[in-house]
Amino acid sequence: MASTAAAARTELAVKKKSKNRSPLYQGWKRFKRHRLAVIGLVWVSLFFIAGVIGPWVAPYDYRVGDFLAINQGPSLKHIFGTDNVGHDMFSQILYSVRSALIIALGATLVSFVIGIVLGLWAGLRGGIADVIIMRAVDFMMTLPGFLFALILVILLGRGYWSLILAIGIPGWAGYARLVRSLVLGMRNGEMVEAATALGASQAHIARRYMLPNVVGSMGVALAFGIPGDLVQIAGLSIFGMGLQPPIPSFGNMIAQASDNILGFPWLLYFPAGIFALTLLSFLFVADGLQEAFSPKGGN
Amino acid sequence: MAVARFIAKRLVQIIITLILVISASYIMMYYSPGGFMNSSIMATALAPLQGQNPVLYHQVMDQFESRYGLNLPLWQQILKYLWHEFSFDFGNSMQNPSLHISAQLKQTLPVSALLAFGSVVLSVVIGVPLGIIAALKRNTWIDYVVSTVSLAGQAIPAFVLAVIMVLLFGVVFQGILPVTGWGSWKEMVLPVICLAAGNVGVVARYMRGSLIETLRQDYIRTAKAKGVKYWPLVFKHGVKNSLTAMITVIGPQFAFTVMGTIWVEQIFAIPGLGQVMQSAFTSFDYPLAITSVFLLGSMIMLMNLLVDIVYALIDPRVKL
Amino acid sequence: MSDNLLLQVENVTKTFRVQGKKLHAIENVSFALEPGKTLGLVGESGSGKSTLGRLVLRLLDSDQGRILFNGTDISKIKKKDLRALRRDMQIIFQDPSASLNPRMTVGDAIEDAMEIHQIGTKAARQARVSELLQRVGLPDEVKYAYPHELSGGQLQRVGIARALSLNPKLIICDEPVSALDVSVQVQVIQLLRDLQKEYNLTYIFISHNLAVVEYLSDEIAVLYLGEVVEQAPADELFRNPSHPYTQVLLNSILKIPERPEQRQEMLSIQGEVPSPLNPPKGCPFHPRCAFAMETCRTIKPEQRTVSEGHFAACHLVDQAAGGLHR
Amino acid sequence: MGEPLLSIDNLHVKFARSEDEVYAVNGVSFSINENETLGIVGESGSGKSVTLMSSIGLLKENGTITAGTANFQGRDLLKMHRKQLEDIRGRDIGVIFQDPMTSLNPVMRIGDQIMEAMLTHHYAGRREAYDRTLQLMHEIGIPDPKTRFRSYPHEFSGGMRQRIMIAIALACEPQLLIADEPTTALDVTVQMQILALLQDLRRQRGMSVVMVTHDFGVATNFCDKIIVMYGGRIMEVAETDHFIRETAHPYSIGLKRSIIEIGHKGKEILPIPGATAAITEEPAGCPFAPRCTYASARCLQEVPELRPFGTDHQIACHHAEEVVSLVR
Repeated sequence: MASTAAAARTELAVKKKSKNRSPLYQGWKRFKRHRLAVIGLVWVSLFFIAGVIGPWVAPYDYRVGDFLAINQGPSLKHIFGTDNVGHDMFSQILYSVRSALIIALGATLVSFVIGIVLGLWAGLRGGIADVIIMRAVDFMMTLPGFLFALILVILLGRGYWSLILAIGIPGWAGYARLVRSLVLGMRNGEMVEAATALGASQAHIARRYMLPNVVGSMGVALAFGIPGDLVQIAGLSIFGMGLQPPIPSFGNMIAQASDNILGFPWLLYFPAGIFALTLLSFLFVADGLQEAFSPKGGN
Repeated sequence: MAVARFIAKRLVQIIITLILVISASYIMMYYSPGGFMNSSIMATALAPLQGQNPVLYHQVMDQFESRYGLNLPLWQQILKYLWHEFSFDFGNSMQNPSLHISAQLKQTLPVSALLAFGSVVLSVVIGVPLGIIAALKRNTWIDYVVSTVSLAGQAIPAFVLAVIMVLLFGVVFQGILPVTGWGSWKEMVLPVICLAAGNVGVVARYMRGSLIETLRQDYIRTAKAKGVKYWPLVFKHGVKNSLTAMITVIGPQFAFTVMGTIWVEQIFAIPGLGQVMQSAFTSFDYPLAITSVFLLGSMIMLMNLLVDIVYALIDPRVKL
Repeated sequence: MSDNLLLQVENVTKTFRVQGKKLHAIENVSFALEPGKTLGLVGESGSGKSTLGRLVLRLLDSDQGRILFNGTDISKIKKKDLRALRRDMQIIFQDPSASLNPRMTVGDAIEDAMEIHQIGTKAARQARVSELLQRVGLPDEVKYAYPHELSGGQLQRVGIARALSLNPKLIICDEPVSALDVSVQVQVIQLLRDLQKEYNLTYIFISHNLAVVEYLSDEIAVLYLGEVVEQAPADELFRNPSHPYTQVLLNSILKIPERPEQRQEMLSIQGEVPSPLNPPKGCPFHPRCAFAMETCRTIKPEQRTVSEGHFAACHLVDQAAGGLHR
Repeated sequence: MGEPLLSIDNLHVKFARSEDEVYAVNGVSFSINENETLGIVGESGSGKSVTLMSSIGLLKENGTITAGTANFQGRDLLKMHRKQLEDIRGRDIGVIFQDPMTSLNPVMRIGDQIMEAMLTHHYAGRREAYDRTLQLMHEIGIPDPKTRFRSYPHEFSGGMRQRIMIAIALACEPQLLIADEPTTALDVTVQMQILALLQDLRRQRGMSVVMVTHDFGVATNFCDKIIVMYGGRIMEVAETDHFIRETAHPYSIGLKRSIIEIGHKGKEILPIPGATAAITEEPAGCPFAPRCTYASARCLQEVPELRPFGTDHQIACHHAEEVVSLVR
């Protein structure tokens, strides 16, 4: 018996317990190699910080319009210039970051929660529940979420909460389908079979076996989801169904800019530029996460 | 033939989905606070008349309600309405009752369909080769550029790009391409480019991903062992297999693009379905809104059906 | 047959629904197992040997038949009481890395089994993990490693340690060594044999490798298309194979010749294993059997005794002659 | 025996991994003669498959050939341009791979996949290639070739797909067939069918076959000559009869002793201690030394070269003579 222990020892050079061997750390190492993802992460964090402290830092109150300085180009007083009512564009953008974040995160959360619940239910329970939920997913997938959002906005109105629900509710199908496929893949796999053989309850299996292996893919889905919702919010405003002015939002600013683009182009540069850069950063972060947690790349 | 049976099954599914969508929208609008679907709008508009000449007021109201069948019980209203929708008799717009909806949509639907279809075709025609090049030249600067550009394309929404286009071709390069209106093919160029920008990225990234994955498969090594030359290997074995994965992306992309047309039409002032829908929704004109949802939905679902059939033709493992 | 049987499987049948058609995975299988003994389940892919293993553990529910473990019919009891019984029955898989959670260290994976059944305190469990790792021949530091850092042989030892952690009575070994290199294979097989002696474990050893099954098993059952075509004590089966399929199996195995003139000719039987979606009528092997007669095509042969404890499902088994007339 | 068909000399292959490098092949030399079946045996990681795959240009992306030559019909395959190699692969050298389930193109008819080699090498016109494909399909045992020509791989079993692989490899009547673990993924009865088919086809065509396998039983019964490889080097080369009568290398002996066969019940099996580990530094001395019970200091520093050991038998071990006397 001793010979096998000795033999096993020679093959194995296992270092002491250290955090730098966990799959999470391996994932982070792969994420860091994706330079654009890191830059994206920096911008996204800035965007979040702006969202939180924005209103206190903003030089001007978004409601106050300086009638003497209507439609001025970028200047020391107004670094991003002013719009046709004299609002300082820089402050407007800072406020819009907050409103965009609140709605986008809220909507993504709503879609995510509904998606996870229904996805897990369909994946774990199977049978009719699975069939019904999957038909519902197909139904939601046939028409673009934006259409449902429009109808919901009419029903619920254009306040923060109604916009969160309007964009959030139609967005659940993607997350549900992803969770269901992940759960189904694992449920028939040997890892869950082995845990069941150990006598683990379904709750224990879901918590300790399924969840840790789902988090990665969910993170990627969320990272793609948030920019999607940002676009939906702006899209609603362009359509005239978004946040009602005077609450500043990227959609309204871009819509306003497009009306008098020929005269005052800077009205477009800053809001559209920052908005696009933010979307791009989210996508880079998502791309980096995919690289870090992609099943093809191993864990 | 299996394909015919498959199409019939799918058409039934589409019809059921449409019925559900329209009934759901109808019910939602009926109970929506804006008095959207009952005659309250007309009642408020005619309130002064009620005071002066109640008889005339009631006559107009009855005539209005019967015209739109508002006095029937709800489920009957829905059935009647569904019957009209599916027989393409869309009735009249509520906002300006004289205007016949189907006439209005006859000119606008083809415009949006053309824009959406054009942009999907463009994104495939450009996206697929880009994806192939990026996959073959993996981890070189070409791959880096294509991946970054396609991500950027995805990041800039159609409406932002549209405004930039208006600025560029309206101010800087004035006169080369018309920035508003609709008529010859010239007006189509800019909007289609704006719509396709996002899609090209998605198509290219998917194509790149699935081709890289396919070229790692064992049957590619078998083809090499047969002495198959480089390009036939890449196309006959590599691309053919990865097309199936890529096609599944086209369906949802078409739905996404159709939404894009609404915004782009507004910025480029193109008389498409988007414009009609926008005014219908903002002014609570329910017949026009529901009909546009009906048309848009069927257009997207028919496109998805087309994608599934093409997928089944390419991949023999898929039994219809 | 002594009565203190650990496991009795009686007329178990299992079918799956596949695209609307019925797949006959297991057809009316019966066997019994005494404590401390090993039953070898041999058969090619599609024979249903893995499905049978999972039926015994109630990871799959059988359509009919009884499975008595220590006297209780586990195919009928509710899921909740089944969990208590799980402590006594465990399983080892062919691909150990697929059965371990990639996000859990090896130590946690072994400890999790005890945590599920709230055995002992945290410290007691940690000690038990070290003891188990040492027992299966792995150094103690392995408990900090993640599955992707270990070799196939080491992962299989972790799988065994985890199965042992609950002091089970029965362990199903589903092709435990097929994916390992030759030199590592032997080490794991010896480990399994030593553990059986030390803890009086009962094994059901599933494999397509007849030699390994012979080496470890006291009794062997040969499966073809979901049915047990022959069952006998190990040495009896190899000395006197009495079912045409068992004979074909034995002749198809290429041994390293002792002497040059013993090199085997490549002679093979015709045909392929029929699809379990529509198994042939009568004896499942008749389409490929050299001795097939008209009765074989219509009537399904029942188990006939060849000698004490040796059964074969073949019309040609002539009880008197003690096996097939060649 | 004429001039050897393929002779590989001093082949070295390295693989670059994210953190380190793996020395897969560390100086391998052997040759294959006409109308001969050579068995290359070894555990995983021994470099047996890499040796052959690199010689015909099928090396994975992260692999590089750092030294050596591979002469085939007077030309060095390793120095050839991709286009020239493409002409040889499929026409003069056929290849069969291990896993039939993934080695065929799922969206291409099997008839076309067999015909493709012939058309690529202009071996025959389209009409003649079609007839030849049907004939080949019949020869390898596919029922009703005319209709099955249009079937797709997913409609066949593992055994049938391996037969199709053989038809693809033999389409242009190659002189050499490389079989990389052709029956490892198959059941034992199906394995016998495939080996029987390969043997008949080989005898009819006088074709040379190189069989790469980890299964000693398959090698010693199917092949005329055996090469045992470990850690990217050749340990022993012998005619099969000599190999059976007297295996001389400690690794081959240890391996034969550790294989469980029918009739070994109750016999004590001695496993070789430890396991094969990837070589990540410049190899010095005999690769098997760390696990060899007869290893001496010399084995650790000096690489044992292949040297004759009786007729038709070569060995790469400093202490072969002592080992054999101890074991006899």
